[in-house]
Amino acid sequence: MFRVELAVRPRPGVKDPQAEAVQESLARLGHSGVTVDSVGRSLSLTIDCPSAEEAERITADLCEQLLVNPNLETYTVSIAGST
Amino acid sequence: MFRVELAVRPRPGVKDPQAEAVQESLARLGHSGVTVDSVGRSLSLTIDCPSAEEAERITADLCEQLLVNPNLETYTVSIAGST
Amino acid sequence: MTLSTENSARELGLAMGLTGVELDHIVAELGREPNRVELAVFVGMWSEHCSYKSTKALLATLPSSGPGVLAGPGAHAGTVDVGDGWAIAFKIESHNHPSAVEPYQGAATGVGGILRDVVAQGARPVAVMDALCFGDPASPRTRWLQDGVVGGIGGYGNSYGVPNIGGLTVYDTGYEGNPLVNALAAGLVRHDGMRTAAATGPGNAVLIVGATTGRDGILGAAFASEELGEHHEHTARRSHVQVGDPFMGKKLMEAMLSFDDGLVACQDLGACGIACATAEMAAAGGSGFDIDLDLVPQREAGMEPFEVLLSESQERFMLVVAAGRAEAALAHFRDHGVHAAVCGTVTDSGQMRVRHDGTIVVDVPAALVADGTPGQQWETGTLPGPRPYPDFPIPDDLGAVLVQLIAQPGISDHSRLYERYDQTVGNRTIRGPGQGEAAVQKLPGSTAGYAISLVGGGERCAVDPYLGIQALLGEAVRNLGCVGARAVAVSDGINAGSPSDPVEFARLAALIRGLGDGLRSLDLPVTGGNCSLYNESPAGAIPPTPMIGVVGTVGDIRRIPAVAMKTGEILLLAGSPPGEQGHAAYGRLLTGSSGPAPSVDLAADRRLAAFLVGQIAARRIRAAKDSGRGGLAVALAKLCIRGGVGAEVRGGEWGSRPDWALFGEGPGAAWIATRPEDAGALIADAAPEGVPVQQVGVVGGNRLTIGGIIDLAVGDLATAYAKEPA
Amino acid sequence: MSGPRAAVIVFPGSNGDRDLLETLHTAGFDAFPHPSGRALPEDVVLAGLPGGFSFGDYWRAGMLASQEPAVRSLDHLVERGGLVIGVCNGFQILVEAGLLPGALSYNDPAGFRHRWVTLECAFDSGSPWFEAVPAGTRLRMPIAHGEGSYFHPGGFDAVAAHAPLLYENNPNGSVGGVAALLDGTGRVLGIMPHPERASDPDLGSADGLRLFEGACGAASRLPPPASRKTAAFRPPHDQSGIRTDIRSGS
Ligand SMILES: Nc1ncnc2c1ncn2[C@@H]1O[C@H](COP(=O)(O)OP(=O)(O)O)[C@@H](O)[C@H]1O
Ligand SMILES: [Mg+2]
Repeated sequence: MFRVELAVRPRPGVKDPQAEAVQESLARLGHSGVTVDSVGRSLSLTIDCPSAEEAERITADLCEQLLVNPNLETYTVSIAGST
Repeated sequence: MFRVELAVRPRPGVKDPQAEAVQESLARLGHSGVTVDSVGRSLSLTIDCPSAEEAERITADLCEQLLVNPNLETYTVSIAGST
Repeated sequence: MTLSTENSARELGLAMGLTGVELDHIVAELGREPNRVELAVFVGMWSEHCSYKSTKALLATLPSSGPGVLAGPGAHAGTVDVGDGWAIAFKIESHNHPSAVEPYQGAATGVGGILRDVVAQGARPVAVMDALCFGDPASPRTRWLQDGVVGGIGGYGNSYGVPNIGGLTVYDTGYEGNPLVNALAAGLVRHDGMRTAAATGPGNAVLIVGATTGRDGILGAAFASEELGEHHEHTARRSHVQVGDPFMGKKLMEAMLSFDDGLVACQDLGACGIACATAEMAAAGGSGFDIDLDLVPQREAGMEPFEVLLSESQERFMLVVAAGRAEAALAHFRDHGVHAAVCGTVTDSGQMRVRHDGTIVVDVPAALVADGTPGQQWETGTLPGPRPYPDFPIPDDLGAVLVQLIAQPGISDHSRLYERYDQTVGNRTIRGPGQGEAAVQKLPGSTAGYAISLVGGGERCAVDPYLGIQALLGEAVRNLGCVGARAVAVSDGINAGSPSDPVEFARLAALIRGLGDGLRSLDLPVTGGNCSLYNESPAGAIPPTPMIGVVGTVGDIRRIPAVAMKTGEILLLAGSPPGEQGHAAYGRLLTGSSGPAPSVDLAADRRLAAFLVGQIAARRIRAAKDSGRGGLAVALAKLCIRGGVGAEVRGGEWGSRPDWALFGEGPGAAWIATRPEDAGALIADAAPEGVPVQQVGVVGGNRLTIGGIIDLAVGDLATAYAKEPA
Repeated sequence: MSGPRAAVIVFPGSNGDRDLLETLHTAGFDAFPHPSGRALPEDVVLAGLPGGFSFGDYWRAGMLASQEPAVRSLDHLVERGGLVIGVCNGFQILVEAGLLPGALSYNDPAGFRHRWVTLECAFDSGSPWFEAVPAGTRLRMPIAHGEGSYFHPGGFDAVAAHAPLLYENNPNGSVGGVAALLDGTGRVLGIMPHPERASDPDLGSADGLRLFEGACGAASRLPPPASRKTAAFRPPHDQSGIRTDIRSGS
């Protein structure tokens, strides 16, 4: 069993309307020193497989098939060791 | 300038229908060994302030005031050093 | 291929998709070789998507004027009178290729784009409808696509605050590699509130308002005019897809509709972005534009001139504002939370002149860019003729056939899909998805209203495009009749394969000819539309697929039939059960082949619709449903399911082939439920109008029985209807 | 226009403001739109927070809007005895602003859902919003939301006494089927379904209008805003949060 943390965020340059709206609102609230760079998503998974490499491969598959839109998003994976 | 990464996820015990929905799609694709534990959100900020402590304080304020709903969510912050 | 290579303009132009004829034409008109930025502008603007070079001549044959038409083809959105000084601006747009690659954003930006057309016309959006075609409903890929597409349509429209009031969903293996996503948007505008794209008045200011401009979908228009390759190629092209921002779109819509001080002209920025708007607005007004790209608010640093010009960043408009009113205009838009900048001036040069970094990078005649393509001729092939169904005996259990038909994806319940759309925001929706044959909304402060029927699909058109599109027109007119609406005007979306294939071009031509002839026999104008070509995948072209949106007027929304029929009402059959074996879902189900050409009788549909409108105005109709996919039996089963009530129809009407009578898809037929006391008068009125109407049964109980032929519990029908595709 | 003054707070991204205004007019209010960036004027007796996607509903529905000056001035309106209604996104904003307890989270099952639903009035709350809606009344109106699952860490028991409307068929996983919530004064109402869209029989139902008519009746009996000091309505519940006055509906 491996715990996988997946962080997905907008690809640099791709429009990030969420970040723009949060920025606009923070500015209205007077938080002038804070810049919102991006808003992303995160997923925590548990994968039942024999090795960390296998977990990584499965995660990469999942990302390609379903979880990540490679054109709009980039992602990073961290595998949190077996349990 | 400090880069702040904020990760927000559902509080353990609170329902996470988004995770269930992802779980369902994964099952449909035939990924049986994968459990979706939670679906969360993340925010990358740049804070213009003199010290990491200050950045941490500002972030904690934002989280408490605004970004995190303590009824539903927990959060972790990492401050990625000045640039 | 990039714009910075050292190839000659000609090589570059050819590589980017211009033809030799087009390049020669450009050089001849300019009297010189175009530079690289100009070349990019021509590549985008002379793509099929922007120029309609393959269909222009065909579309010109369509009837486009009529008594209610206030603005026809050529306007941002066709606009028709619906009474009380109000007009409906409406149009269909396709976003097939972007949605195939990135379903959520592709569909979302498709909806955003068609809404901007309506806003550019000066109308407040009041409705969206969508027409979707997918492959195998049970395949994971279809589910992924549908989930994304429906999510995107809802995600944009729900947030923007425009209700989705109906649509259609078709499943057919012909769309496996190339799904179709078409959307219709409608808006309300006062007759005197319409806006134009015609830029006039040298010295007037050119403004760009809305979102900032980024490197979004550069040459997406050219992309929409290409065939889709293998799936992995989609990935390589994903950068063409835009990101929609309904929040910005909504703010921008409010800002646009509340602005008129000094407004001369406006246009939404869609395909080919600034290049398209400048060329078309100048050409429409017979003027010229001087644009300075450095003044355009940009999201990213270091954008090349062609990138700024051709960017398809969403949520933007271009305006021409009277000189001297520009400052006030900027303040107005900024107050609404959207970006705004003056980026140029109107001139009398007729030229589209673009400056970047102090130098002129484009200097070409606006009219040449906007509509100067030499046009494109394609070879026309011969269409394969339809074939009759192979003979088959009448199935023993027609009830079982009905259950099978009603569970077919495409005929079965779509509520899981349309539940993801807000249907009631705006307080106008009288009949939304699942509530009637056509969508109905009411006019502000009035009991009058309008209805829209959106129909489409390629199955019948694949058999016979000319008759197939007419069968769709007939269906739309019948649908409107069932809600008491008189058809006024049509907007169409044509989806077809690559015109370079002679057979596909013949299909396209037959569709448009069929549309024109059908419209003429119905006395209806087309006020706009959309053509999406090159819908091909490695498996071949899609079936030729028109989407037809028809707007009608409703005199009194309080008289339209109820959503469902009720116990004690009398069942009447208007029209005759189809005798011949025209193309039908039934035949397909039983034989697996696509069968003969669909049966068409537009005159009968027109008579039926007029009769229904009159009887509804006379308050004699409690429920009505025309015969559509699956024929009369499916129509009646759906009426029963909707009302949770049974019906008892006598036998004897159904001839020697009751299967074809009940499941055939002939024109001119509908079920009517009426109160016993109204039945006589209704039937008496029918004959003089040339509509055969007979009393055939009663509403009540919890079973659907048709003579000795069908006897089913409504609950079992409902279960089959609601089943999810496995 | 006469009638009690009512402000509909328009946030960037609101889209139900026109529907709410129209319904308030129909119910007898002198209603007008008010931008969220400014505190409410002193002369209003009612504030309506409309449905929509304020600030795009980005990050978390209602969160960004809850910080707006008009929302921050609601406390003052309530202290003056005024009425507040938050519909859908407006309810989310009231919860985010702390004017109502608990939280509204992702629908369960997940996803945006539009549907006509039936609500049942669980008890006589004494709230002005419910003057025309006695216990046992069933109301039909649409829902249209993706984040409408009501959650309270204390479970249904903690809020039952403040939850006058329950879904007949829970469409979104709300605890105990809670569809609407009153604050301790009974004057602040958050409601996830759309009563302002059920304001005309032509639209399918006029049930929602009854809430607004009740409020208009109560608001008309209020003393003029300037002279008002204390709450004008009896608090419907004791402050323990224990449900004291439930009658079963029929
Ligand atoms: N299938 C069609 N039927 C009728 N008119 C069409 C059709 N396709 C395109 N048109 C008309 O051709 C013109 C150009 O279409 P399009 O480029 O989609 O418009 P816009 O530039 O306003 O988005 C429009 O006026 C449109 O109404
Ligand atoms: Mg029909």
